[in-house]
Amino acid sequence: MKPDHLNLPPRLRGGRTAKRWEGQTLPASAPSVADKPRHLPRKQGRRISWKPILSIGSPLLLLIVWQAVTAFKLFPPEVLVSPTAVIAAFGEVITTGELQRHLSESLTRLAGGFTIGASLGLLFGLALALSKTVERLFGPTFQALRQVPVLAFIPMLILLLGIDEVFKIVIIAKAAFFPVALAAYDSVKGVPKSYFEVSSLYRAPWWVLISKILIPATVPNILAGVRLSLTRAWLVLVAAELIVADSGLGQMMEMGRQMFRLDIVMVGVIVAGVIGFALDRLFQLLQAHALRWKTA
Amino acid sequence: GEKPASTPAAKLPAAVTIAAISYTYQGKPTFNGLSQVVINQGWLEGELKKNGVALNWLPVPTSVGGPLINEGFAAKRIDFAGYGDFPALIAKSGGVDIRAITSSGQGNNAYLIVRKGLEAKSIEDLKGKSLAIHRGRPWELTLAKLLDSKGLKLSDFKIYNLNPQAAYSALAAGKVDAVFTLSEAILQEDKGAGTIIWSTKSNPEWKMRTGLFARTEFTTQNPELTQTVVNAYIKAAHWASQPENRAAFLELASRGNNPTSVLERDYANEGGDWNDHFSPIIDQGFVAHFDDVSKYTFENKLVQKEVATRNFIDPTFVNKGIDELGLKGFWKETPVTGPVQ
Amino acid sequence: MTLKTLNLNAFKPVWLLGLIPPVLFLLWWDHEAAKGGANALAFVSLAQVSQALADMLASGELGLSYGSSLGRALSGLLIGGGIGTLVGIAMGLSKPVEWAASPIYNSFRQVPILGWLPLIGLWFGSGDLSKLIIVALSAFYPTVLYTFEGLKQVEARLLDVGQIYRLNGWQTFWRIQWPAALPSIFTGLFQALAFTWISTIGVELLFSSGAGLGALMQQAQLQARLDIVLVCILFVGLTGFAINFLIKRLSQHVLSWRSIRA
Amino acid sequence: MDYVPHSQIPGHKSRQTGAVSLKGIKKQFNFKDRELKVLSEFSLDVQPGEFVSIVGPSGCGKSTLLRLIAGLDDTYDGTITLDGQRVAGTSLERGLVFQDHRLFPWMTLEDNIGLALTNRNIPKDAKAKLVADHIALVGLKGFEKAFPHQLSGGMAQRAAIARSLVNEPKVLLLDEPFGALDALTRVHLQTELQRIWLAQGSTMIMITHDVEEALYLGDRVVVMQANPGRITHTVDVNLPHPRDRASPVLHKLKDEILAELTHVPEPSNPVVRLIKGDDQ
Amino acid sequence: MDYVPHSQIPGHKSRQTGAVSLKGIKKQFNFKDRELKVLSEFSLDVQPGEFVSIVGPSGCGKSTLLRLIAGLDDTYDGTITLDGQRVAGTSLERGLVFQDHRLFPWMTLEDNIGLALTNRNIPKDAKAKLVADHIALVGLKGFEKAFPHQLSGGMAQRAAIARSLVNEPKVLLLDEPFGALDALTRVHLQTELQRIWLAQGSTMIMITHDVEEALYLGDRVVVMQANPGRITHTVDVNLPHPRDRASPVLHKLKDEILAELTHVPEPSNPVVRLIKGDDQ
Ligand SMILES: Nc1ncnc2c1ncn2[C@@H]1O[C@H](COP(=O)(O)OP(=O)(O)OP(=O)(O)O)[C@@H](O)[C@H]1O
Ligand SMILES: Nc1ncnc2c1ncn2[C@@H]1O[C@H](COP(=O)(O)OP(=O)(O)OP(=O)(O)O)[C@@H](O)[C@H]1O
Ligand SMILES: [Mg+2]
Ligand SMILES: [Mg+2]
Repeated sequence: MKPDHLNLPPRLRGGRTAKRWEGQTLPASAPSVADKPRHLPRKQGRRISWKPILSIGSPLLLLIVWQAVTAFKLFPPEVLVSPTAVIAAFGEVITTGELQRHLSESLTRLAGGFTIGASLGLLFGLALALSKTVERLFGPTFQALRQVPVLAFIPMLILLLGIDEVFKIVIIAKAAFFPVALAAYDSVKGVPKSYFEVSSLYRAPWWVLISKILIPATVPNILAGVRLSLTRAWLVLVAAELIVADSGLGQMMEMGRQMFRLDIVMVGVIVAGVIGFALDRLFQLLQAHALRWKTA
Repeated sequence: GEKPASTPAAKLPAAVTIAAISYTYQGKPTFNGLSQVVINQGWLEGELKKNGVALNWLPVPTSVGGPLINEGFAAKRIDFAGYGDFPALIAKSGGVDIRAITSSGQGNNAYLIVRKGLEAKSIEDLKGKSLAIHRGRPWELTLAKLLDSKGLKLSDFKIYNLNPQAAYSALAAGKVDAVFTLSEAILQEDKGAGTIIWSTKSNPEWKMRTGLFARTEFTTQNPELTQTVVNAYIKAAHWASQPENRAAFLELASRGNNPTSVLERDYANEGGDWNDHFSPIIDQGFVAHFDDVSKYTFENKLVQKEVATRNFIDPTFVNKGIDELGLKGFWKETPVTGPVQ
Repeated sequence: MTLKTLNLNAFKPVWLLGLIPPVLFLLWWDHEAAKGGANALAFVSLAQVSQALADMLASGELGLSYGSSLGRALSGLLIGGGIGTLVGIAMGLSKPVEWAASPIYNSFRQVPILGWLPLIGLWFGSGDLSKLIIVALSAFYPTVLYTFEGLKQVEARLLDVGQIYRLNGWQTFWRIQWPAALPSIFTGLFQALAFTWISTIGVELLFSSGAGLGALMQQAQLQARLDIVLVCILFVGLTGFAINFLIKRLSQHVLSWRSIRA
Repeated sequence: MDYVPHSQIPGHKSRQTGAVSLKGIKKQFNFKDRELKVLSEFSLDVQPGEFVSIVGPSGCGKSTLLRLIAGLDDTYDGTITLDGQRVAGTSLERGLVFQDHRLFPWMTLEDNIGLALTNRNIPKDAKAKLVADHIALVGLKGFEKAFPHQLSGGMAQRAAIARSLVNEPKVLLLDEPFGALDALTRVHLQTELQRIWLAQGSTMIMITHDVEEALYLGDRVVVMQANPGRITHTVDVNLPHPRDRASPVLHKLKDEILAELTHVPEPSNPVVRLIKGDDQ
Repeated sequence: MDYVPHSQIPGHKSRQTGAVSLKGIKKQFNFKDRELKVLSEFSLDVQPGEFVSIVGPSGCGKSTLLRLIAGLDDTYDGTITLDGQRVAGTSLERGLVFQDHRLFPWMTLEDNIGLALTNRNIPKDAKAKLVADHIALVGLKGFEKAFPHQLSGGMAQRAAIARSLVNEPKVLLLDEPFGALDALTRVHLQTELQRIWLAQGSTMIMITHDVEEALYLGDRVVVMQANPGRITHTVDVNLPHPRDRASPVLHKLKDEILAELTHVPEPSNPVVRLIKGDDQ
């Protein structure tokens, strides 16, 4: 190689270090030909990995602020319980076995209702997006019905379904159904025509069209719908447990509130948040897996 | 609501906030019981205004009334609240310093209604059957007393924890055999959903009691204001107690969940005079009831700390108010003087 | 697909097809109501419902409650959706913001509103402000999620073009990322719309009582006035449908560049 | 036609800037856990105002090379300089016509071309005029308001060419710009490109699969081979511009390059080997 | 090479089916409130097993035409028949190579090609073999697991060709299939295409901008003009296959067609008029 006539600092010269110059200021005598690079410096080597720091740091910070606020009694301790009190309450409901019982009840209901609701929602949303007839027949009803709270139909549902588990599962399934159906409908509607054309050219049967083309093409949006539907299912589960149940996380929280045990309510909040978060992470991993093709 | 000033007496708070169970009537909140009478009379607002103090009403829906009021007391967002015995006790036990300063009369009836077609004459007949109740609500205590008296336990039934709306549907649909609830049971009976087989009319001592509760800090810092509020409630009780106002009062009350016809029957066959329904006096019965409730809730681990009623009931304001308003002897009961022993 | 062969599309004013399911439903409903007995408590006759509708309209009760709920739903949608979009943009554009915000966002999202009630009551009272906060929160969650996802999906090959023409951060966002994410953002908006309606009704039961369809419905249920409940449902559903329709029109206009199946 | 020359610089190669120099470029992709060597020890010096054509087999790394020069990718070894300055990031001085058109589907043709001028300090109406002129230049008058999905393949490619030209970059990198064009349009645009190049004295590096085109336009034709991508041959075309397409010199050179391209490469090149082997 | 011929039918044009007939085709697009006439009174009869090349200016409606034949668009006037049957919707009998590759970005190369076989009743391993053979055919061995964004432009185009061939359609429609390919790969794939055509006796309609290619492969070359798209000229190439690229007949025909293509069209053709006008 010819001697470097560029008068650049050594680390800016060729070789393996090539990728390092980005984001560095070049010497005044050798102004960069580019306008200033606009990207985050992608430095190699001893760089700090901010991701874990930030993603663990931010909840931690929140916790510290919470503890501080309660320690200084900025709010009445009966209402804003401190993290330590929550931990104590947590220990209490664990040792009495109450939490485990409520949680397993809730999770069973959630699993049933959510699975049924989300999968039916996916199918219905796809049918709505793919068939003009289905869309014309059910579109308006769907759009109106998805805005109506299930709360309003409780007398009818009780009459039809009774008040046992079926009732709760149906309510949760209904809640999970709509966000997924909408997400599937809306994002499949947005799939470029060219994809349909290729599929039609090879006369791909509808299940291939759906599983190999439409779903991959809309993974992020449909999964976002599934994630929302999980949130809603959680929410409605708790609400349903308020209406008819003796057990479940929602019931635990509601009783906690009735009994002015806000520490127990907070335990419920945290458990619900953590479990929801974990389930949500699961979907994110699923999404990352489904979107390998973007980064592979 | 505004927080009251921390320095006593000299500085009055900008506003007094009273929370009470309310309903929505023609798109606007209508309060339950005497609070609406207080509002209609307008006397309290005028009195407070003279002192430059505003009056705020906080309407709370019945289904979440207890928790909302308790949290409001804890956050010092409300100063007074009219609500039930059980939630107030829970707050007190949970460290919120409040006390009962008037009674709202003899209390509310609870009913046991069984579904159509079920041959049950008494609670004993329901053994092994399904029974719906909304757990944690004040009338659960009444049920507990009823069961105790018959040597029964909750586990003798298939208990469904249902909120009232759901419970009535389930009853009508025959999905539960019985519901234990408040006066709406009469309405359900009228609609043909079931038959009432028991009520507190046969055991008035088990009725759920309500009263006006106040934040202790507020009452000690603003005794005059507190007295004004209490007087307003005594005046309202006085108005409601007069037989010629019966119809008007029932009309007000019918803006809630129950039509007048139901209320009439709820108030019927109670023995005693119409005016005794609204006695504000904190009498032996009232105190005994709270003693009882306090013991029961603690023994059944519904609350963590036992509440000493003597710190919880303060009849001084109501006694003074009755004197001031010249209403001594208007209501029959004998007032308790001084803290309960 | 197979239904396509059912030549229903030849049916002329095709939008009338959409009326079939609700009409069938209503017929079934009236049939059930006519059976009497326990059914009469869960199903009321349509005649009763129309009577209730007329009464409520005449008394002005419906107008008042409806107006109040509609106002709450729309302002919640506007506030929650607006802030949600901004947060979604911040998370979508900046990795550090994403890393810091996403664990908190994703776990808070999962907490049932019930858990927040005491704290919201503590901080904001139990009046209209708290109701609005919860309604806005329900619009906030979906908009964040969809805005974020939409921005994440922007193709690198298109960003390359922006780089070639040296678009600055704002230009890149406004000319490339935003339009590319817009379809997804609209999906979020549609989701948010339903959530705000549902939470508007729900929140009226959780905080101080006052005007609102939710309060009306709750009380009607206790009074066993199913006719009133149904009138409320009708209004909730139809309004949701109408707003949905308007947003759909807007999206069709804004997204007219897409080459999608008709 | 009212097309106005881009710049007022008269004569050819009056600019003294626009020298592109690549030294020892190595580039690889991680591909299914193995490394795919795409460019290896690639070096090339382009004079200011020179027109270099690049020809080479499919997949030999031509597009990758242009991306590196454009500054879209900086994960490589070696140095790339423009007028002695190390290339870092993109710059308006270096224009690029992508192999696929990459028009933004949500912008009209007009807006797509206007995008290239976003960061140029020109009055609004001058911008509009520039855009209109370039739309006319590539024969798309009447389609100003069309969205990309309403254009034919060739029309989209022409729009992409217009977008890169409107900016008058010092160095223009073209990745098979005329691939989807019919003979007539192609000849027209070749002529236009040459005229603009002569007028502006800009440096051009063009990838093409049409050897004739490479020779007609290029001062030099660089022949690449694959696995890894490298220069195997460089042909200087010492004819003045504009040239006669029928010139026998060009014909001779064409045969030479085609022979070079179709010469059976060493077995390290699986792509071409398979193709040859196939040709039973 | 282990490539196995697609079908066992020996000899050329043994199939008696594959006749495509277009009669009075009119096609227009609604474009900004005005109608854009794209095809007008277009008629063409293609014999079973014939190879027809289509050349014409950019935007004259060639791709639109192929889409109509493929059955992707049915909003047109006139009739299109295959063996006397009116064409309705798509069919595995009519294959199409799109002008843009249209590989699915989330599928590997292998899966993209395999997609064409979803509806074919062949055992799984036979399918896998077919796919592998066709990947080899287009010289993409080693890239089976690559995603489309990891392929170069020409590689993606070759993958698209493989996808359309794997299916052995009775009628194959090709929209500039070799546009992005270098000379060598192009020649190889032309040869392969011809071999497959001869072996299968299928009908082929190919759009190309390379007149030489059109003549080398086609039994007939159809020359189109734009605004509206119509046939202005048809050239029969009465030479046996495979042909000698250097044949003087082909050269003569090429000059004829190029002359036709570059002939100044009537003024109703704005696109080409502008382009000509530009060429000062
Ligand atoms: N993002 C990527 N990841 C992995 N491999 C890649 C990527 N981009 C390109 N390649 C590989 O790099 C090689 C060169 O690609 P490039 O696009 O530069 O080829 P090319 O010379 O432009 O070919 P063509 O003439 O077909 O466009 C190819 O083998 C391709 O598979
Ligand atoms: N979806 C569409 N909407 C409106 N106009 C369209 C649409 N598709 C194509 N066109 C127009 O139809 C005309 C013919 O397009 P087509 O793609 O058939 O051209 P082509 O002959 O294939 O050209 P090229 O050689 O450039 O690919 C063009 O003017 C184009 O603008
Ligand atoms: Mg390339
Ligand atoms: Mg085309």
